[in-house]
Amino acid sequence: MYTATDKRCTLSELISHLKTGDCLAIGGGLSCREPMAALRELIRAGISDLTVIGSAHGIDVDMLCGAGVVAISGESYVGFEHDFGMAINFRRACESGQVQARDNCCYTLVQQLRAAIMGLPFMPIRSVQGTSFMALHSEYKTMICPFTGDELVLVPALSPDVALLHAHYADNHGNLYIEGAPVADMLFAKAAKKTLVTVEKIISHAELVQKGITIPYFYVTALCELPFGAHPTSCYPLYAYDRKHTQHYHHCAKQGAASFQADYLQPFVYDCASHDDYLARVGASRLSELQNWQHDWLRCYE
Amino acid sequence: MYTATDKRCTLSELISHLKTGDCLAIGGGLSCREPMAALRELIRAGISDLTVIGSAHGIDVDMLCGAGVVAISGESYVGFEHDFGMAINFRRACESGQVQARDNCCYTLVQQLRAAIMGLPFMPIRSVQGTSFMALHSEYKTMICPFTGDELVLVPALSPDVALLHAHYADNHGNLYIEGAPVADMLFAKAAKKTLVTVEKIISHAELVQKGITIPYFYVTALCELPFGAHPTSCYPLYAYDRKHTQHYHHCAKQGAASFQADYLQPFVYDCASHDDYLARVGASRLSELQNWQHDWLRCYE
Amino acid sequence: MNKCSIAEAMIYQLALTIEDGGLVFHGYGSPLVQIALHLAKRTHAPNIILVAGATYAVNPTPVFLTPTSNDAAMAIDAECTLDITELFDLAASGRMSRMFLSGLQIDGFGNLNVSRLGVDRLSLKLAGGGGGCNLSCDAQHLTLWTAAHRTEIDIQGKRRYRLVKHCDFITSVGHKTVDGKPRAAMPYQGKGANRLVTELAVFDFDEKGQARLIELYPDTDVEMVKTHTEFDFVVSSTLSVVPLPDAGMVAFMRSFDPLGVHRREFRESELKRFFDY
Amino acid sequence: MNKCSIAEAMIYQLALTIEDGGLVFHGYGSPLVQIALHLAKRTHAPNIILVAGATYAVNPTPVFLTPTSNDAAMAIDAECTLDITELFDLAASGRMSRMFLSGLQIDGFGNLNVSRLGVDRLSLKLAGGGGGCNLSCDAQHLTLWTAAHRTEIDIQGKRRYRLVKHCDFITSVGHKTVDGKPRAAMPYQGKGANRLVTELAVFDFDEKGQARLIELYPDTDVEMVKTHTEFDFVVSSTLSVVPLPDAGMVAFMRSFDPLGVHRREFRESELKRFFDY
Repeated sequence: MYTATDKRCTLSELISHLKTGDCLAIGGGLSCREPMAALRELIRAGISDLTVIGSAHGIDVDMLCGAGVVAISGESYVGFEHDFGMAINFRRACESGQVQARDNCCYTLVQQLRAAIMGLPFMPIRSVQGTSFMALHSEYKTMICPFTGDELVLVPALSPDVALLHAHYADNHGNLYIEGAPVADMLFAKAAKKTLVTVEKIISHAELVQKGITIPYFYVTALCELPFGAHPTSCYPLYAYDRKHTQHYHHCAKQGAASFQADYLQPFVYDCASHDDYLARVGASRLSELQNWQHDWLRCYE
Repeated sequence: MYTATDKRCTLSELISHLKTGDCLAIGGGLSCREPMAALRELIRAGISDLTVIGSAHGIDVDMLCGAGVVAISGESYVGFEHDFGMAINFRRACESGQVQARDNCCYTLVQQLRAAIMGLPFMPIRSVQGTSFMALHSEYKTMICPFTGDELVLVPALSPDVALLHAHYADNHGNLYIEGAPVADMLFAKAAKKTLVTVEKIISHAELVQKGITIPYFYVTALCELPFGAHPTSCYPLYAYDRKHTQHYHHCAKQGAASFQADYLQPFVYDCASHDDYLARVGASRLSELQNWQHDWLRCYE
Repeated sequence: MNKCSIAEAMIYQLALTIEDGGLVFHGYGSPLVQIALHLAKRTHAPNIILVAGATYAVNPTPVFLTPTSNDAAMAIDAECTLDITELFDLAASGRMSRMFLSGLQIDGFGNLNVSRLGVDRLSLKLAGGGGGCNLSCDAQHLTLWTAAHRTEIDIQGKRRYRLVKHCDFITSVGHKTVDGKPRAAMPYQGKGANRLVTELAVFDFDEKGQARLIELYPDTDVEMVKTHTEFDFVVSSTLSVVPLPDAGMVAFMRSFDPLGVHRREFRESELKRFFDY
Repeated sequence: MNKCSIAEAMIYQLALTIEDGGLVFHGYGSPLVQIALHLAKRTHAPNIILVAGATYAVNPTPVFLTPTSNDAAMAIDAECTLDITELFDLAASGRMSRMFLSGLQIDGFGNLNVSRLGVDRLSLKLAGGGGGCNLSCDAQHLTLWTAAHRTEIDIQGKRRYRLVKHCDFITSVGHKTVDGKPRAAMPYQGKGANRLVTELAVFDFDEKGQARLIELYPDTDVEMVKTHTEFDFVVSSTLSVVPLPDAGMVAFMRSFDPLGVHRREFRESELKRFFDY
């Protein structure tokens, strides 16, 4: 329970709460509201050997795999859907053995997080048995239900070391407001040992209450204001998904691991000492276009 | 799943979904947002032999006990706190054996409802063991956790036949908006086989979306517009708790079962063919005072 | 005469598997299914509770079909919204009427693989199954589908089947588990797949839980289906040709997907198939 | 010289059991505890996460103390709000720092009864324990309290004890269950009661889990406490007199409860007890 009056800190201070070897739950999902700036900082900070867990992910997990900082993936999906298809870095890392692919399923993950949230050693679940996930996850156990005689699967509690989220607004105390689909962010914040948050804008508590509070302050360890912190993923209604940037990203990944390092990670991660440097590299005019998605939404995808 | 386009009906149609012998979960809590008009109709309709379940209740459960329509109480609290103390009718009915007191505890109830919501036969829980609730509830079972070796209590799923709620606003489709503390209303709506709702006002879907949707339409079986439907409990910010009426209620109950029948149930329940009759009996000036609580809040309690 | 593409005909078959009144869900990365749900809602199944994958928006009116599912454009004008917990709880409690699942491998009992190829060692890592594993057990009914039933012959002269005898990994379950347990012996809420829709044919599942060919497209035949299917299947005695969408439906599908996202499910060669309606 | 009432002195003892920084909860129907939490938050424990029973408002600024807890007046200006599931989950996961519980019967190990009197047959049905059963296991620490420690002698000349040898029913657990299991043998998250505050005395609990007298009020003594306590207890070697609130605290308590709701916990005769501070 985090009760400091003022949770604000710099991006590097925020990321200093994360350690090599940690189990990391990344907020957002697919092309939406990924804490990308914090992930770039994590890579720059040399943190590695991470276990990542989550449901539907894309560039976030793929970039971490491409940077070589992931040891185990417990995600249920990592890909670019029908936009760009396979997550190339993720796939390469799994196939080479660099990343151990311990795939999970969405509801199994939900129930494991809930067990942690409720202080239970496990949650029962009807599904999963009969699939190959049982062999992949030897930590799952089964029991005969004393009420029905049914065989149930018991999935153990999962408490990530760190939940890393990107929110729209926060107050100094760490109360958060997230707009649109919350994905698993609330579950992560409640289940994790620490919750680290980047936020588009810090506003007064009174203004935040007007919007509504999505996640109460006491789950939040530390907080960093970082406009465009989700770029190139979206943070509607503030800005749309940067499909062109993602296309470039995917193209670099496709050229091979070395090209991805040289042509994407070098310019957009390693060479950017700060988030401002990154935004400058992306360019103000591009950012302005993304903010003005409502003028011609279809154009974002052309 | 209830998908009718227009869920609106009369109060007697609403209550016709409830049957003698049903397990009933009543929304709201203590002096707040109890579906009192629907409970009065239920008594008039001659429905009886109910099992009531819930967490913190007062006049709602007490009135049903006073009317002799409850067979089993699975509540965790029935009383009037420091306002009027004991729930006289409830106590009398339990002590006479008319009502079987199968008290529950708040979180045990939450976990039993959650089991129903998740389609599980039970939920594990750490607490309860070591208390007399284990003997009172022979349906609870225990297990040794295969992960930790701890002994856990397994509490069975609880799916009420009917959840009876009072909400602030709804649209025709049954989407609901509830303001302030939701108590267990959402759990009840999700766990119950049918959800019956009285509502202060039915508004357009567009207006409802502006306020926010607390409970999606497909949980809602039927819907009846009934201004002041929670009276004498509160429905802030629309109206305050009618403490004077509740004082009169409690006074009648204190005089004995016969007095309660003659002096409270007769005039305020049996003699009121409709909710409008009831409101007329309470009086427009009194209702207007309750609407204007913000002028002098303290006065509501003097 | 008007023509619809194989993609549009196939989307229509998916839509036809939806009964009115229940909760129907599409996952992410499923443009055919996304269009099929919205088509069904606007035609024969107006009362479905349509839940969009990724955003969990209920009964939205998407601006246009985006190639990435978690875009606000897909959630516009939602009647209400759920979240990941509520949607999966509804399924787990038996209240999801139908879900749609695809896979890189589909066996004759409806088991699917979308996790990985390679039995002894990982030879191809796929994106993963999302919630399909759980929902294949929990949803009342499943529609299985693939737009890549037709096999190609690889350099070694071997066919790489989509409809296989055995999956390398079971991401989601069909009517019989790989160790031979029938679905009825499992504590699942759902009854499993009752349709498998491909770009060559439509199957149902017989009382033994095995895929049975029930419909062909105007340009396919039983032999062709057999050639491209590794598992054995029975042919229904009432084998027929799929119904085709009408002009209004086709117009809706085209306006709903101005970017043609759904076409990315198909090989270019398939998209040359058109049917008169 | 300023004077505080026994009620105010007792509320202060309750407040003193609160450590700064944790999540602290008061249930419904607990005016003494409600005032104690707000007093603590305004004095030595400004960083507690104060959660109000019934409304689940976090850090509210009540307009005044209402005699019924689920009143919007109690939730005003809440920093944020929880609901019944989130609050109890926080406790169940070991994240509730302290909870306050009372009972019509309290035994020497801190077991409480607030459900019913009568062992063989129900002789008095009480309101019930709310969430006390669960929270007595889950909350990290408990403060037990009663404002009716002093016994009266009934018509048969018998004392009806509040602090009893044996409870008729165990609503919530103490340091040893009735079948003799120590708390440490149970899978609870919480460590149990470390204070029992009454209008006559303050107890802590020794290493055996038994109530031990540690503090008296200026007008009580050990003999008096023994007279009104059915269970046996040890007297601490460092027995002292309770600290008293200061003028600011007393002023706060009075302004917070203009209706004097907290006085309803006490017999009229007790409320004549005042202490100079």
